[in-house]
Amino acid sequence: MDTLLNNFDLFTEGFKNTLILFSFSAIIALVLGGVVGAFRVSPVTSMRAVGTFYVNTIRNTPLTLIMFFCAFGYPKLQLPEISYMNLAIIALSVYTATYVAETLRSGINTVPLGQAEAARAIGLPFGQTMTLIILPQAFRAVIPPMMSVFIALLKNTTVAAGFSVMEAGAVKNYLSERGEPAIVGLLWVALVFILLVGVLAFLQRKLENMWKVAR
Amino acid sequence: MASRGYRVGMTDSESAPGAAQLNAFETTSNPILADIGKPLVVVSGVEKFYGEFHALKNINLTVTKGEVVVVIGPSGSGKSTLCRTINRLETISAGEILIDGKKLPEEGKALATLRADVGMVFQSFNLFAHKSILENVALGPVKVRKRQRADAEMAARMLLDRVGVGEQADKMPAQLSGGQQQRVAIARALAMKPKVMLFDEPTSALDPEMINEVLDVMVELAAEGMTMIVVTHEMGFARRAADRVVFMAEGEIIEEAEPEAFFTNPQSDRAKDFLSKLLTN
Amino acid sequence: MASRGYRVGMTDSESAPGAAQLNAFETTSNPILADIGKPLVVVSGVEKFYGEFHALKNINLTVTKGEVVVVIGPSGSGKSTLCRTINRLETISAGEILIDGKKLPEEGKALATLRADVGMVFQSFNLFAHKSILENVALGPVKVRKRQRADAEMAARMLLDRVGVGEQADKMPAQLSGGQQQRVAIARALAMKPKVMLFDEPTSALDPEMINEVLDVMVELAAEGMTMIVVTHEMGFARRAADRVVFMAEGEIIEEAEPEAFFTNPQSDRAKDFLSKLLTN
Amino acid sequence: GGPANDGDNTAGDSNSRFEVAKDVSLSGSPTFDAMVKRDKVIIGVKEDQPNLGYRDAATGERTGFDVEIATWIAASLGFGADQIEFKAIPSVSRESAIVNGDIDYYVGTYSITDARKEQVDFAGPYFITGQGLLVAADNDTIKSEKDLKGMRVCSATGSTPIQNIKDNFPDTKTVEFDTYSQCVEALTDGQVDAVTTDAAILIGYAAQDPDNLTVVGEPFTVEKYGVGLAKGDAVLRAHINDLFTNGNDTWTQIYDDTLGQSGTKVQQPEVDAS
Amino acid sequence: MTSLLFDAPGPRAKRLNVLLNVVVLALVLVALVFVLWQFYQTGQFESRKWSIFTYPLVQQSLLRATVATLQAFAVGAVLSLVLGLLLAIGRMSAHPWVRLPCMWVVELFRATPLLILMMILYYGLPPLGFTFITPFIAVVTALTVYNGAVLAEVFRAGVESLPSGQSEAGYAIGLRKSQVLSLVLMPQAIRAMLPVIIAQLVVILKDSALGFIVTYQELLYEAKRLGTQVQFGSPIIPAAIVVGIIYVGLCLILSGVSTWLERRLRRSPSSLVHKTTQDISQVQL
Ligand SMILES: Nc1ncnc2c1ncn2[C@@H]1O[C@H](COP(=O)(O)OP(=O)(O)OP(=O)(O)O)[C@@H](O)[C@H]1O
Ligand SMILES: Nc1ncnc2c1ncn2[C@@H]1O[C@H](COP(=O)(O)OP(=O)(O)OP(=O)(O)O)[C@@H](O)[C@H]1O
Ligand SMILES: [Mg+2]
Ligand SMILES: [Mg+2]
Repeated sequence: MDTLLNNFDLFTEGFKNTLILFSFSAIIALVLGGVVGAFRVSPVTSMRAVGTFYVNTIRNTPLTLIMFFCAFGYPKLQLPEISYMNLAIIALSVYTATYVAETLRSGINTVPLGQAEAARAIGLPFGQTMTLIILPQAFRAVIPPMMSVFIALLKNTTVAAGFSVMEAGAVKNYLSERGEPAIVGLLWVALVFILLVGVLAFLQRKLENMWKVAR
Repeated sequence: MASRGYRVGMTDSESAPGAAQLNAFETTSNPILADIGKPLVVVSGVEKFYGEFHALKNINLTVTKGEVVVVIGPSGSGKSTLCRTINRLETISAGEILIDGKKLPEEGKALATLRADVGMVFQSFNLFAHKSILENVALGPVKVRKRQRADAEMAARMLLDRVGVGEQADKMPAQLSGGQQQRVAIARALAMKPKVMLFDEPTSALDPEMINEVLDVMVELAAEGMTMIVVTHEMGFARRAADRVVFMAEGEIIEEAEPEAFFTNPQSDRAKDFLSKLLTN
Repeated sequence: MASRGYRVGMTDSESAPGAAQLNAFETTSNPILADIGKPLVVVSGVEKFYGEFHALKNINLTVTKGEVVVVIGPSGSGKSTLCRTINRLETISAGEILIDGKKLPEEGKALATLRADVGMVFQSFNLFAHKSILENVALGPVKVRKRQRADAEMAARMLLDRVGVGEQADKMPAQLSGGQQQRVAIARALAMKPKVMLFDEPTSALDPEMINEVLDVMVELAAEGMTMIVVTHEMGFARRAADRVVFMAEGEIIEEAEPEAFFTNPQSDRAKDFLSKLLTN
Repeated sequence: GGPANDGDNTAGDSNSRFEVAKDVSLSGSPTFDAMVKRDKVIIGVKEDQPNLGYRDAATGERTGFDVEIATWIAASLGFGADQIEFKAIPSVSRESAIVNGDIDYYVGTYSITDARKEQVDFAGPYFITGQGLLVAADNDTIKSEKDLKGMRVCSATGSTPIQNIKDNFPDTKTVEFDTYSQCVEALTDGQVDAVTTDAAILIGYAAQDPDNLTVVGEPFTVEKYGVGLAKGDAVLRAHINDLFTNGNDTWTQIYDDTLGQSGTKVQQPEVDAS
Repeated sequence: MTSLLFDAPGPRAKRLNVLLNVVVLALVLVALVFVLWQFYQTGQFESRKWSIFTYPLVQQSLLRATVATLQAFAVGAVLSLVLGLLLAIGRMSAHPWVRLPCMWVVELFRATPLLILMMILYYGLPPLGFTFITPFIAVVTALTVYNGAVLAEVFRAGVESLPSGQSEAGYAIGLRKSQVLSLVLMPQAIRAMLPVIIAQLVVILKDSALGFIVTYQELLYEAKRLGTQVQFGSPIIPAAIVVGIIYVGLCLILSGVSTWLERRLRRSPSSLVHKTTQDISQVQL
């Protein structure tokens, strides 16, 4: 407890940055993933190919390597300067977007074939079939797995600790500079993560029950 | 795979594209009887391939206004496929389909408009799971026919009453029994005031006691003069309501006849075999 | 919710726990006829709740050796539930079930042993999807009855021949038609040499052409003296094979009678209503 | 050790200068017992600090002042160059590597501090330097530590200099990586304005890339480099301290061959036996 | 997949598709040219930066790093599968004193970031006297407990995805609970969840890259070391590209194995091809 109280500044600073990383990455990943997901289910071959290529390469690359590229590779390209925090957000977003895209895609796949056919059979055009019938149902099916994606994102923010972002995963380094035992700080960090994940999981269950489409 | 121009079966009349723009079925009144007998659905020389697999082989079929055609045949014979090509849920590989004298459009608004004129009832009901019963029925009229929501809902309630599920209007589909869901699905199709109704095994996913409540609605619809194409195994329905029975096997129309003639005296061996299997018990 | 001690229906004989340890059904020979008439399954005062919902209400039913009892009733009336309580796939809230004079064990080895003596055939076949047909049938004898694999497979092949799917022994379940799968399921149950067989709507998931091939196997089994409890909507089967028809509605046994008597002259209004719904078409 | 240790033995004949002691016995030193048992000494070093602890990725050759000191100690313990396994350990995991017994001792710009003494023991010091600043050669604004206000300063995670910056230069933004080379990369890429750590290290880098990098100002702290040892191994500690104290001109030779090439003259420090 | 969302295209739709194809390809081309140009301009294609990979020693060390990565992966994968199976069986136990602890273990380890687990093992435990913990042990143990917990849930979801009739049919022929689990449910659950299981194995392979933070000298560690070699012009981008290709290659091989297995299973009728597999797959990153 002393470790926590004496170094409260470190913990608050660390988790504040964790939450910043988390929320910005989540939003960007959602938008980017939505676009990629749309590409993935598009009837246009080249769009599907681009979507598939993006998902397959990024998903098969460790997040750590993507962050490595962003933190050390990007600055070498003499493009506009970006802070390490923002580079970490970019890496997390690019990585998480692939999972968002796949979740959206499988969410659409959970809507039974018959739903789209029935919509077409009463004369709804493509746009309305999507907006009135498919997406509202897919959206509900997507919520639980999407929350899992966000839970994973939350945990993945710790990887930024290796790339000069002072977030929860880096608290241990600062603590050991202050001569605190690593284990105590790490256990506190783990505990806070377990709580945060618990909150998200609770939310997930709540939303799932609220939105479930009875079939 | 162009249509080779010869016909199988008995309905060889070529379509006579008519000016009949009246809705064949009004939910509140009986159909205009004047048009009865004009060809409404004309399927000619239709071929369908799934990759290598030849699912429909030179299908020719004409359904006239007010006619009720029952399609039977063993599993996998292409009954569903035929039914679904008629509102282009499946594309065809060759041949032509005319609805009320007009060629089936290939896409876009024209196709959507045509589909609105062709009601379809599926084996698995396919009610929109996230919308209430009332919304299911009113959705088409509001979004496709651009009717006022209030009007559409009023009409929907009347239709639901007619098929006997008026009480359930505000429930969700999952809360209804299969028989009730299927009757809602019929109401949903009727709400579009279609010229022809397609039924693809509408009772085969139902518990036995519920089969009749759905068949009763269909019999009534037939009696009121609706043009219907019905894929079903219910021989009782075929006997009571069909004008014609079409027997399919392996993607071909093997036999067409009046129900009594077909059931008592099938011509082909395959039909005999099929019927004997069905009727022994 | 203790059993309230009164009985509905006609089979009021209390179970007479017998020493009959002989298998009622030998796959190779006819059953020992000497035991015929002794109570084999005795259900008394059984109540079943799902939460608040009262699914079975004071059920009393005795099935004697060699008897074939058909259970009918509308959907949700508790037929499946009753069937499943008899080998404790569902627990009961009150009452007692005796099989061959012994109380149904609650768990563990004793329960497993009892279940091996009660064959069950499900609506959806439930063949083990990852095992071949032969393995499906031989699994029970090898793992439960501890027979040699070679012996068990030989016996399994004979049983498969008997139900007419001997050719398919080395295929996987998914490669068989529904009718064939259900016959395998019957063979799988028979392989355990059960004292009684439970059938829960064995034909209602089948395509119409396949129903008879399954019913034929069941009729034959009945003729050979197997004790059977059959939930079914197939009135033809009930007429041909049943010794007694039990009619259930809303969790209660409403009526029990010989098939002819029941179908021609049902006593209760609910049975009349139900039969009229089934038979109109 | 881990299965994929990078322990190439030092190549080259610079090591042959240390006479390998024979029949060494250090009774009461568990670390030494472990070395003898495996007939090999495992030394933690840096491998990305030119002229201090450096490993040429292409040739595998390890060079630098710390490497020489480490080899000298090994020789005094009876282990020749072919019995040394070097292991690169970044600053942040030095304590755990020692505590875990992954390495026998650590020679790599390891400043002696009280906080670290809680976990490990130090022999030495064997070198004294102070914190300095490395900036881009064309940087006109930073001339000494007084100009750090508002600047982005990089150093290694868990190192003394970064802690010093945080404590005494609160208006400075800190950036941390686990090796100094990454900081130097960040400096050349313009992601940071200065790299700070011990001047000895910075000089090594500046000497590698004199066109782009330069060391500015005077050292503004005092850092004493020690040899990191498992806590409680007083026998080994005393042995190394003796070596440093009675090594005659070996130390000076090592210095002249490595860091001394930069031109700076330095005296060998007194060991702190307390 | 697409047949669900889109009508079979008519002539106009086909023309639109062609147009969109052209536009997308053009955009991709532009993006590609921009990136390559930027690489070229900043000297990323200079031979000096790539020549480092021509040295045998460098190639050897890359190979060694690849082996280190694969070692951590292989040991972690096997142990995770075993642990996952045990935890899954434990969680499905009828006895609360088995079920509850298993449940807690699964929930706790799933909620803790893998990196924090590794740090606890490598930095946290040794001062308490657990001095045997090498980077390898830390990496493998963390991978095992984390992925074991995840896999436990996968196995459980697999069992729960099976139609309840499968277990009932097992009970009905007199099998005991353990027999039903081992003879009927688990074999089918593993088949049904195979794609998810392999996806999780890919995760293990990727997560082994976190090992560099606890100084496990695997591929990423090597990339960092090579990337900061000043005499080769700090070839960080070349190193990242090389290591990236190795990772993507390894993961693709694994995913390829998965697709191959899946296709084989789908072709052989022995498996229930569960449409739901994808839905139940808990996405783990
Ligand atoms: N999308 C498809 N791709 C490939 N083959 C298909 C497809 N849809 C149907 N088929 C095949 O076409 C044939 C005809 O199918 P169809 O569904 O029309 O038969 P059916 O007569 O309706 O049978 P059932 O009574 O079982 O519904 C079958 O052999 C089926 O396997
Ligand atoms: N596990 C359960 N939990 C709650 N209610 C249940 C459960 N199983 C069955 N019920 C309810 O118990 C009642 C009897 O079900 P049962 O399946 O026995 O009916 P049934 O007569 O076999 O009907 P069907 O002909 O549709 O198979 C139904 O109302 C059903 O909803
Ligand atoms: Mg069909
Ligand atoms: Mg039932």
